[in-house]
Order: sequence, then C-alpha cells, then structure tokens
Amino acid sequence: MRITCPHCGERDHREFYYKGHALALERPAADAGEAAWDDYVYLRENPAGVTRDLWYHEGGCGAWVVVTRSTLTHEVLSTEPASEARA
Amino acid sequence: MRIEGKGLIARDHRVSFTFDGVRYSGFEGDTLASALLANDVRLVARSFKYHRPRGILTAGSEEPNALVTIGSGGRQDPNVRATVQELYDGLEARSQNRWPSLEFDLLSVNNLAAPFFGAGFYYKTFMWPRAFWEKLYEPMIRKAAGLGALSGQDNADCYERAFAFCDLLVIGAGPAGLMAALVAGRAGADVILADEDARMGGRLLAETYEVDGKPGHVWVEEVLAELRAMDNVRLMTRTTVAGAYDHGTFAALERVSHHRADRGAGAPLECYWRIVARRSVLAAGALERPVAFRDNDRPGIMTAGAVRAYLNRWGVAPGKAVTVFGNNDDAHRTVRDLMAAGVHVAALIDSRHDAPEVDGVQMIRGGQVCGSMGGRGLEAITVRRTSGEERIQTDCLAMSGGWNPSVHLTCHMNGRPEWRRDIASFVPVPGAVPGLRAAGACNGAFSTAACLREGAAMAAAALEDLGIKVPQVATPDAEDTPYALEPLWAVPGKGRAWLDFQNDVTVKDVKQAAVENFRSVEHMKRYTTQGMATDQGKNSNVAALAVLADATGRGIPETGTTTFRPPYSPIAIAALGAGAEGKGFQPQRFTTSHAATVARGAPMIEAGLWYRPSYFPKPGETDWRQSCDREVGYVRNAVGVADVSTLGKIDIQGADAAKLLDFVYTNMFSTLKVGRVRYGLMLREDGHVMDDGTTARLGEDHFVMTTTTAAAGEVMKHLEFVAQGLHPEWDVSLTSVTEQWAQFAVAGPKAREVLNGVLDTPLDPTEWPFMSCGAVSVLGVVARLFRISFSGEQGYEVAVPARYGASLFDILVKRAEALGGGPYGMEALNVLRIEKGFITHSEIHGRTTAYDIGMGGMVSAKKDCIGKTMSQRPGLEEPGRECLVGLKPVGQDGRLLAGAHIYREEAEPKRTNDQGYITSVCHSPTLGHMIGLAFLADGPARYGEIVKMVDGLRGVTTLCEVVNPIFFDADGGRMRG
Amino acid sequence: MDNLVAKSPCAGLLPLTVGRSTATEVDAGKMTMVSPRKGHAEALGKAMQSAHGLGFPAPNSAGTAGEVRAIWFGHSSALLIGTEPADGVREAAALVDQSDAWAVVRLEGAGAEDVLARLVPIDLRLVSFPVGATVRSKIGHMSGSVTRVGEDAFWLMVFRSMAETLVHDLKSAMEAVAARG
Amino acid sequence: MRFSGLRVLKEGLTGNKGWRPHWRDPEPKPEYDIVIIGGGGHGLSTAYYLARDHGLKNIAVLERGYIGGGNIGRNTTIVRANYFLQGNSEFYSHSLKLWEGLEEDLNYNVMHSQRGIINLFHSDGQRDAAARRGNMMISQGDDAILLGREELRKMVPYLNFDDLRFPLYGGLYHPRGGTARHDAVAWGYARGADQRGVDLIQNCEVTGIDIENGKVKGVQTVRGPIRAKKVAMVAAGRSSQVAAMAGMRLPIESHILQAFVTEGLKPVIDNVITFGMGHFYISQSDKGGLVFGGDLDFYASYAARGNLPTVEHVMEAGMALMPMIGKAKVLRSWGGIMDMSPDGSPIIDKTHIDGLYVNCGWNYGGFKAVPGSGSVFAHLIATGNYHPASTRHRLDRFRTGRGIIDEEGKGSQHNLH
Repeated sequence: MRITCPHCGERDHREFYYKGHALALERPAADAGEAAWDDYVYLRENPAGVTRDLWYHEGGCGAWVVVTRSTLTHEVLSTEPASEARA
Repeated sequence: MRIEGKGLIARDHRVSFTFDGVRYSGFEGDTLASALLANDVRLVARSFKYHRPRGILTAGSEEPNALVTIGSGGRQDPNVRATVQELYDGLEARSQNRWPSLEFDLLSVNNLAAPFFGAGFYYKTFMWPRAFWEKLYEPMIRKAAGLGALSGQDNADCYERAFAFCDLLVIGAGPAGLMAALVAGRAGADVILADEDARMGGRLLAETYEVDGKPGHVWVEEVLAELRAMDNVRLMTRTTVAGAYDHGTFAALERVSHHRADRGAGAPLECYWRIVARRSVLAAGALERPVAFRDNDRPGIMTAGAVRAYLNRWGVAPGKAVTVFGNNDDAHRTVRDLMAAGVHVAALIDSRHDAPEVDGVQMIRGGQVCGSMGGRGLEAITVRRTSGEERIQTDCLAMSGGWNPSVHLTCHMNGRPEWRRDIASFVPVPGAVPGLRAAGACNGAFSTAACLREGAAMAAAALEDLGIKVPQVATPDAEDTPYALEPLWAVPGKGRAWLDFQNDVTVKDVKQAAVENFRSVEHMKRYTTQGMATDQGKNSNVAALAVLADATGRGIPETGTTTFRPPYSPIAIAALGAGAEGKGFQPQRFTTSHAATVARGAPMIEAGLWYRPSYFPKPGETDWRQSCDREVGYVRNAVGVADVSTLGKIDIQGADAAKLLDFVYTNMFSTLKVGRVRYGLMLREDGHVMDDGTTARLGEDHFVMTTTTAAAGEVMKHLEFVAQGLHPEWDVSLTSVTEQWAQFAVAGPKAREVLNGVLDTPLDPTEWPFMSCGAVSVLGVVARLFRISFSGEQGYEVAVPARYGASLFDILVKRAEALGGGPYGMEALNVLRIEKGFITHSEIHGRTTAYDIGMGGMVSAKKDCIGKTMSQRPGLEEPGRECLVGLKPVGQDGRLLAGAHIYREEAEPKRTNDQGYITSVCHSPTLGHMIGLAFLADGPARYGEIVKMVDGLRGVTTLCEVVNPIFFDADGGRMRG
Repeated sequence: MDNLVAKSPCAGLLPLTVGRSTATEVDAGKMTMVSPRKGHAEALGKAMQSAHGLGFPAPNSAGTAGEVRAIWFGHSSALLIGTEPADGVREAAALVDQSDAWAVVRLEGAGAEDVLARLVPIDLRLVSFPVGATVRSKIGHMSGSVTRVGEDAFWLMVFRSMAETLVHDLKSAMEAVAARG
Repeated sequence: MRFSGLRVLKEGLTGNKGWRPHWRDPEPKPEYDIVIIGGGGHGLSTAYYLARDHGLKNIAVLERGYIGGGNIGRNTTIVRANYFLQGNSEFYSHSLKLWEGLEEDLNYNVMHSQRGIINLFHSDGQRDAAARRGNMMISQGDDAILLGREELRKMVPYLNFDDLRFPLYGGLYHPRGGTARHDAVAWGYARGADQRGVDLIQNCEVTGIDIENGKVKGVQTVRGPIRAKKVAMVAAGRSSQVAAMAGMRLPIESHILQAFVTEGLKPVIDNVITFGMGHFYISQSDKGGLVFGGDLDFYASYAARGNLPTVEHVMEAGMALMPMIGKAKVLRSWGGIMDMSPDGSPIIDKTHIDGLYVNCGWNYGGFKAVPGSGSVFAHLIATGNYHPASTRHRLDRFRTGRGIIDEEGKGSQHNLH
C-alpha cells in the first residue's frame, strides 16, 4: 500500500503507524457526558467503504496525516495533514 | 533420449549431476527435468497420499510431480521443481517421500487401500479410542505426510531483499511481454521486464514458429539485444513476479545463484524484490491442462506443450513411441514437431469427431484415452471410440485438455476472473488489479500474432495513462492460427482418474464430495484438498471445477470461480525474511558507555532496542546477587554511577509548551519554575496510565521531558498527536534529544563529591535543592544537571553531549570507585527503586489507573487533561480494585516471586479466590529480606494483614504482610538531604 | 586533571570499501534542529538566507552554501549543519542542538544506488533523486535521513546509538551488490 | 449416519456409494424461534448447543455465502486456554474442556491435537508476566509449566539459542494447548446442528433486522423475510454492518490478519510455538505445511488481503527465531477480517433491543473459542442469563469501565490488541 504524505509525497505504508478513525481529532469537552466520551474513545462506525483515518508518518517526516480511503479496496482518495483537517 | 540437432542447449558444455546417487550427464541450458528425460529417467517422485510412481508432467514452475531435494546440510532445499532447476556441474538431486527407495516404496501400500482413503475419510474415523489420536493416529499421519524434508539445521545460504521502481512492469517475456517491453522501451519509459525463466522468450523457445520471418528464438534474441542496449529498460531473468499488492506494489523473487555450482562468492541465493510500478502489463502466458482418465498419472504421461518444449528447447524426446491425445488443434503441433524431428508418433487421438486431419500419423477422431498401463512408467494406453476399445503400445502420452490463461496475479486483490465459453477458460477481468493490463495468452489470446499485438497495445495504453508518447512499432508477422477446442475434462469410466496429481485427488473424490453436500467450490476444495498442493491447483482447478459443476448439475460460471492467493509460486521464508537472522532482526542501540561496560564483564540485557548492564561482576563474586547487593550498597552508603541515557528525552519549546504539558500530564506543569523539575504522570485517553517521568523547565518556553525507555517512541507520537491533531493552534516544537545527550545518574551520600570532581564550579547545595536543574560546565563542556533520584538517595543526573559520554562515564566511575562506590546495573537499580516503592512498567502495565498506583491525588482537579474524564468512569474508581501495596514475607527467609498470585491466608488458591498478584520482587540487602510490590484488592486499606502468596508454577507458598510500598526512608529525607 | 575526550558515533566501524562502494564517517560539525515558531516561517527563511546564505529548505530538499547545509528533516523542521545559528534564526525558531544525536555516513561509488536499493523503500536513482534531494525514510529497520550530496554520493543519517546496525546493514548490502559483479 | 472406522471400511468395500450429505439444504421457513445471523464457527456452534443443551430445534442459521467461509476457514488453527485475566481465564478454560470431548460429541474427527503450546519469553520482566499467566492458569485448574532455557532447548533445540536478537530465557508451556483442523470444526458443528433439526441456510444474506417497539421481530434476507422471536448476531468480520441494521454502533474496528502456509514437509515442528517479541507463532499441520502468522496489517480493512510490510515482518521473525525453516517455501498467504475490540476481548451479550443478541469482538483469537462461545451464547439466548464462564463479556464494560479485560494492556486502540 502506498500513501501520499502531504509533505513527503507518495510513500510505502511501511513508513507509517496507524492509529484508527479520524474522529480521534474531535475530542469532546471534559463535561460532554458519558455517551459522548464512549462514542469518542470506543464506539466506531467501522464502515465497509470510505473511511477517514489517522496515520503517523513515523518512519518519515513525523506528520500526522488524515487519509480518506476505502476499507474495501484500499484505494486512497485523499490525504491531508491532521493539523489542517479539523477546520 | 536426446535428439541430435534439436534444442537451444550448449552442446559443447557437458555437465555432470547425480539423481539418487546415480551419475548422469546433461548440457548447460538443461533443466534437471530435461536432463533426466534425456537420460531416460522417467520415475522421479512419489505422490503425496498413495505414493504412486510419478514422472515429469510439465516443463515449467507449475510442475506438480517432479519435486526433488537439492543439496544437503544447511543448504538442503526440499521440494525443488526439477522443471525449474537449471543443471550445473556437480548438482546433487534426491527423490522425496519414499522409503526405502524411489523404486520400492513401502508406503505405496496406501495405493491398495485407496478405497478407504476417499475424500474426507479422516473426518469419519480415528476417533476411538480417544487417547489414540495424539499417541498413534496423528504421528502416523504426520510421518506419512509432507513431501521433502527440512534438514533441521540453520539455513546456510545468503539471501537479500531489494526495492525497485519503474513506470511499467512487464510480467513475462514471451511474445506479448517482449512486444510490450519493446514498445515501452522505445518510448523511453522506465521499464522492468521480468521473467521466471532463465532464458527469456516464453513459448517462442518451445515452439517452432517463425516471427518476422525468422525462427522465434532468433527474433527473441534480437529484441533482447535491443532492450539490453536501452538504459531505460531493466531485464530481470529468473525473476518470478509472485504477488500483486496495493497501489502498484509487486513482490518478485529472483533466483540469483540456484544455477551456480559455486555459491561461495558471497552471492545471495535469492533476492526478494518489492517492485513499485506505476503501470503493469501481465504477459504471463497460459498453462496447459491435463485430461482426467483412468491412471492418467503414470510417468511418461505429460502435457503436450511440455513434450514440444522438451523437444524444441532441450532437444529431448520423452519417449520412443509417443502418442498424442487432445481436444484441440494446438495438440496437433506436437505431432508435427515430433515427426519433423524423426520421433515415432504412435497415434494422434483427438476427442473431436470433426478434428482437422494431420498427415502421416494414425489419427483417431472422436476417441478418448480411457486408461493406461505400465509399472513405474507408461507402457500402453487404452483408447475408446464408438467402435470399441483399443490398446496402443506407447511409452509417452502427450495430452492436452486446452490451455488455462495464467490469471493468478489478477486474483491477488480479490479479482474474480470470468468464464469464456469459446475457449473454455477463465480470463482476467480488466481492472482486477488497478493499473494492470493482461496481454496475450494470459488474456485468452493464444496465437503468436495476437500475443504480439496485445503486448504492443497494452503497453501503449499503459504509457498513454502516464502521458508518455507512444512510438509506432510495427507488429512482426507471426502465425495467427485460431484456437479451437471442444471441452473434455474427464473421460468417463471406472477406476481412478487424477485431477490434482500431487495431492492424489481424483474425479471420484470430487463427485463424492458433491454427494456429501460439499457442493460449494470452496467446500469441495477443502474437503478433498483439491488445489492445495504445491502447484496450488494450477494444473487442476479448472478441471475439478468442471467435474463439480457436472456432478451438481450446474454450469461452470454458477459453480464458482477459482481464485488464487499469493505467491504465484512458492517462496522461501529465508528470502522473504532475508537479513533477519541473529542480530539483524531489529536494530541494536548502544549507549556511549557500552564498550566500557562490556569491558568490565557486565552481562547485557535488552531494554527495548537498547542494551543495558545487568550488573558489574567483581573478581570472587560467584552469583549475580553478590554483585547486585554490593552495587546497592554503593548507592545507599557511598556513591553509584549508572548510565540512564536510554530514557527518552523530548525537547519541548514554544509559547504553548507549558499548555501542552498541562494537557498531557495529570498534574500541573505551567506552575513549575524555571530551573526546577517535576514528576509527571501521563494517562491514555481511556484513563489508564501511559507513562511517567520527570520534566524539567529549562526556560520560560523550554522544557525537557523524560520518558521511560520502553515508552519513548509511544510518548513522542502521543505528543505529536496532541500538538498536530488536537491543538494545531499551539506554538510548540517537539524534538527527540535522547541521542544528543549521554546522561548518567550519580547517586548516594557521596554523589556531590564525585560531581564536584568534574564540575567546573562546585555544587552549592542551597542552589541545587532536590528537583532542581540547570546548565553546568563539566570539564569545560556545556552540560546539564538534574537533581533527581530514582534510588531514594541524594541523586543527580548529569548530561553531556553524547560524544563525551564514553569519556565521562569512565571518569565518573573512576571517581566513584575512589570513594568506595562504583558503577551499578539494572539489577541494583531495580532493588533501589523497589525499596522506595517507585514504579516501572511492571506496575504501569497498561491496565492500571492513577488510583490503582496510589496517585489518584496527582490528577489535578483544576484542569482537563488527556484521560481525565475516562479515568472517572465508575468502574475505574470503585472499591475492590487491585491497588499497589508492598509485601514482605512473614519470616525473614520467606520467598517472594513476581507473577505469583495472592489469596487470603485461609483461602484455597483458586481463581475465584484471587486477590491480586505480585509485579516486582527483590532481595533487599538494606532490609535483609525479600520485598515485593503487588496489586491487591483494596490494598491500601489492608496494611498489616497477612496474606498468602501462591506460585503454583514453581510450587512456592509464602505468607506475607501487606505493607506500605515505600519500604525505606518513607519521608524521603535521604534524597532531599 | 581529567579531560573529556570526544568519540564519534562510527569510531572503529568505518571506513569500509566493498566492491564499488565506500562508506566513510562524516564529521558534520554543528547540527541544529530548526523549527519555525508559529507564524514565523517566512521570517525564519529570510533570517537563514541573510545569515547563512540559504533559505529554510523545501520538503525533500537540501541546500548548501559553502560549508553550510540545511537539510529538510521533518514536517516542520530542518537540520542546519556546519554553523552556529545566527541570532535572527534564534528569534524565529525553536533551536535544538543535534550535533551529537546522529551518525552521519557518506556512501559513495558506482554501487551506492544499488546498495541503498536494498535498504531504503524509495527510488533513489539519479533521475528521480538528484543532487540536493533528501528524504526522511527508513534505512533497513531504522528511521533515517538520506540526502544525495553528489552524482554518486549520499549522506545517510541514523540515530547515533544505531551506528553499528547501520554499518552492519550497509556492509551486508555492499557485499551482496559486490558479489553480483 | 454415524461415522466410524467400521463405516469407512464398509463403504470402501462397497464402492463408497452409501455416503450421504453431511447436512441438508433446506428452504427457509417463514418463521423460527431463533435466527442466527452468520454460519461461521460461532454461529454453527451456537445453534448446535441451543439444540443439544436447551432442546431447542426451531432454529435457522443464515449464512451469506457458504458455511464455515469466514474466519474459521482462514486461521492458524490454534486451540489454547492460557489467559491471565478474570473473564478470559474461565471462559477459555471452559472452551478447552469442550474441545477435549468434541470428537465424541460431534461424531466428527476435527483432528484436535493437544501437542502443546510454548510461549517464549526473553527477559526477566517477561518471565514474571509469564509466571503471572501460568499461575492464573493453574488457579483456574488448567495446566502450565514454566520452562527454563535448558528445558526449552531440550524440547525445541532448533530455536536460535546462540545469537537471537532477544535471547531465549525460557517458555511457558501449556501441554493441553494445540491445534485442530479448522474446516472440520465448522463441518462437524454444521452436521451436528443439522442432525438436531437446525436449518442451515446458505447463500442467504441478511439485509435488514426488523424491530418494533424495541423488540426484534425478524430479519429481511435476499431470500425473503423471516420472522423470529430471537435474533443472534454472530457475524465476526461483518459485525458492525449487521449491528448497523439494528441501528447500533459497536466498539469494533475491522482489521486484516494475514497467515501463511508452506509446502508440505516431513514433521519438524512438534508443538505450537509463539514468539511474542516477533509477534510470530507457528505450528506444523498434519499435512506437513508450516502454518504461521504474526501481527495485524494494522489498518482498518475489509479487503481480506494484506500487504507486504507485514508479510516481511512475519518472515523476519521466523528467520530470527528458527533459521532452520529458511528453506521452507511459502505456498499460500491469506487474510482474514478481524473484529478488533478495544480491550482485545470478546463481547457476548444481550443488546438494548429485546430479543436481539450479539456475539463479536474476537480479535484474532476466535477459533479456539468456538465451542465455548457457542455454549455460553446458547445459554444466554435460551435462558436470558449469563453463563458462569462468561459473565464479564459485557457490551457496556467500556462505558462503565467495569471489567475491562485488556490482556495486552494497550488500551482503547483497537489494532494494538
């Protein structure tokens, strides 16, 4: 699998560490309540199709990258730096 | 038998080899298979289940029968296909799966018991008596199973791995592949042409066709010469593209030295390539399929294309009287080529009533071979025609059931090939592997001209995708005969007709599977083991599917499609994992004091990727405990020196650095004063402890964080995630400085004295209270000093740029020794911290909370931090949780063991009574008995209680008293002093 | 009086020549990680240009100005090599001394590309990786930095503690390449 | 038809004409008491134990493809009970006991082979963790033996004792652990369930779950609607999609796990060996192939195929640990879709919808759990109460923080378990 790092360009995925769904960027407020936190930390939509997930270019430039891709075909649709993804 | 004047072998280079100890000779350019056939060796192997005598079926890597072992000792290579192994002088090959010999194999008795060994028989028996399975039945089955054997010795050959990149990868160098490479090469594209054979050319080397008005192999040489001259084209012979993976990534195996007698030159035996191609053309050709009939597995029965290959490429006639049996026009070529070479053709049997005439041979139209005779090699066949059965004496049968396009790679990404009725074969679905186009025979185009055309066209299409201009390349003239066949999968009749030769799966087995309701193709495959032999069904899957379709009254497309998984042909583990033997498995990280430490005889232990000393033995010490106790004594009574450079160190700078720390630690860091250090506890977002360590404030916007050795990488990722993902608006920069600084703990009552010997300005105790830090000058070098303690004694950590680490370590140790101290290792470090109740990852093992380790109070109420909300879930704070305590044995000699579990004194030691477990133990030389840290249900409320430690594994039960985990100097006076 | 003696990361391990490639240790001098402060990227570039003669390098590129080099080193950092950062740089960036953190090895010779093709999952052939190109990637199992410093010469950098593994991996690859002739 | 050696003999002598289908292919009925979604190992064993232990017969197992086509058809066949946390310890112990009587019970030779499992350790810390695990196993009534380096060398002399990157300190030996013929387990349960009247319906994908007023009413399928009093979701690999039909989100991420088999070789590895430092485990099948695997591919995926970095890592671990397997050739690799839960342990529970049950989150340890899972899930469905061996596999444990069973200690990141 090859992933385009927004800084480095297309790279073998062996350079990347995978964290999970990009909803990790949407951290709830401390007082958001039990359901919101359960959603954030544990529950997953886990789609069979397009998903957005977080990869860390650990063996490369150290950027956290949001990757939009298909879990069925592994096709990568787009990538962007996590630092710009939340806006 | 060798035919003079035929073949592309080097007749002037004779080489000698042995098979089962018998010496034979062949020529350079031979495969082991062609040389054996040239020497009239027909019996080459035994089958898997029935130990049937087997010969050579094919002339390629799909060979299911002729598997041999090459070499011996650490170089012993089992299951090598004789059809792929190139001959070299001194080659030693042995047959497999036979005892005592290939000729007389006792287990061929299985063949007589075949009626009881039908599909799935073992699921129905061997169940009684129960104990017999492991003791009798299974060992028996295991012993009989398997073909070749590993030597049991460490692999002695060298392997390597490499990466390659290209615009266009062309897989297969037959007519289609060569044309594709030629077009792309002339266009200036960056091309790799890979072919599994030692010699490029594919079927053009095995046939007598002309291309562009000259013999096919001559045209091949001309094209190769042009390609070799191009800088932008790489030719990879002996390279099997074995797997298609995501985004243009391919795995390929290059057989670098299998054909070389001398491998001593340090050359790798194989190279495993990862090829990244922007586009690819699959030109893998097609594989001929056998026809199933009674006893179609005797040595001497081969595919018709293989017979032509042996004749035309290697100048070998596999028999003296060859019979050809087919259902298609292509088989007729075999007759023509054999006759032209002067080989007697006994008959041509074509199952089609309307088959075209072939002159000069006895032709039986509408006939079917329905049986074979012979002992260890074919002697005669029986042919059935409407008028009755007839016996034909023959020692070689060339059979052809048609050709299967090599669609394998197009299945590797879950592509399902589709059925083409006109050629009775599966063909690839375009797009099955993104960026890959199939051309030629693997795409169902069987004439040479069609292959050339498709090769050129697919390369052109690929280049157009890439925006590379495509030159006009004329397609050379070549035969363009249509391919006509009438499907024939299995000749009806009694007896056993083989589908999967190696695994001994017969038509009957497939039918029986269908009767037993294993009607799904996957069920049939798994129930009969059809297609699971070393050829992965290359020779048999389509026919087996057809038999199943027939047995279940369905068409082939409805029955299912065959699929193939990587690798295309088997790859040695040594190639895939090349370089990982021994220390090559993972990087080794050495501290700057490593050499000095080893020189002192310290046994080294792994800490993550790092190496750290266990202890520093002294002459006369016979046991590690003596060394350890002595080193603990250094620190408690004088001074000890330890290299602590392996701890992670992260430089954190920026206007929002303090904010970041407040957010990732449970406690406050924005309130920390410049020049001071604070211990911090870090949680994961799920509320459990991630790591701990000290962080020093070097400047208003400048901190340096310490992590544990094990968690350094994880913490760095975590901080980057917070900085980039959760708070990209913060001004903060993170840099690992673990490697920049060599850092040494100097601890003990005489620590200051040692340091004053190297500091350019002596320490003023009032300026350097406990938990202070700052820049210092060490022997003229700018350094950092931290007054922190992991031992409970007055302690400092001094950091110098790593280039001076080795030197400073020597100086500190020398000075410590002069004061009655010295270096200490991990064992002593562990004792010191357990005596103080300090935790490590033995305690913060990922399942504990701040509350569990008695640090609930460190979670600041004033702010949010990572993990805070989830740490307040009811289940993580309620009574009954296992919390950190100290344990000491009731008697001085009581033995504690880490990993032991804890029970109430009177309770039976069973799971339902479990109260906790011990995480760390040591013998405390300071206290004179063992001590331990443990997690105990409601632990802190139970100080003074006597509990029972039980270690069932080692048979130790010890009564212990639950105590405060800080065993020594509870008020911390010594480390503040 | 005690005296601190400096020791380089590859001391005792290099130089090494096998076949047509040679690995030698580089004493790069002062190395400083330069990370622009939030909102100061432009100012940093200008400060570097005026003080050191080269700007903050673009991703995957390395600049040189006389003895000074700047190698792009991460999503928001570069390694300034061969000089003390000037005051203007100090104002616009977080600076971290890395002079002792990295082993720097020069690999050169006609076989160098083939050697690296065995270790680095990136196309490092001259056409796709010209002089002045750099990557952060993996060298074997290690995170590292590869920069082309000449037509047939590269700088390889890994953490100092892994110098021995780097040399081990290089040696294996160099031998395999050499054995092929 | 009862299977036996005698039967095989008799059939062999009479032309093997008497064999009958191992299970029927019935048409779906309009209504069942219980519909089980998923005809994999867990679904089939659940049906079997509902029939065997609770006398229930009006049950359908709905399978989208062919029975046994999920992870039970693509795993590394290891059977063990060597867990150390409450919740898992008693559950896998229960499961192993069922394995030990499975052949007689099913009258089907699933080739359960108790050849022993060795978990290697490489440091004092790892020995302590192994001891904690072994002691838990013993306190649960199971077997565990702590092997020192020399004892280990006697058992498996071909490991790299000389220069392994992470040296061998010893191993935790679990003699009752072993392997089984994975497909046969599915077929044996299918046959057993069928014989007890359960309808196994293949090629019957469920497309919807009918819920009225918080109570389950049945399912929609490609072969029409089927009413049901109770519906059990046992569709590992597709758990999230099935649950979504009921409007639920699960704490599950789907990941790829690859596995590998070599060509058939004469016996050379007698036990199951696991090399934690390399995330590598290996055994040799009765057919002679070395069957081995490693860690996940790490990214969420339903593609049932992996990529090269993981392949290479697994092979590296193999070469590091036992360089004598170098010449064994990998014949086939494949990928399965793992239901990764946030603590690495399964979920076997009721849901907030009346009559709807869920069984998921087996991570990569579902095969050994097949008998236990079916037995405790059947108990829950039939009685409404938790089986004593599975009181902790609750769906709400993450929300409440009560009884999280995190053997790896990796926390809520799914792919780290």
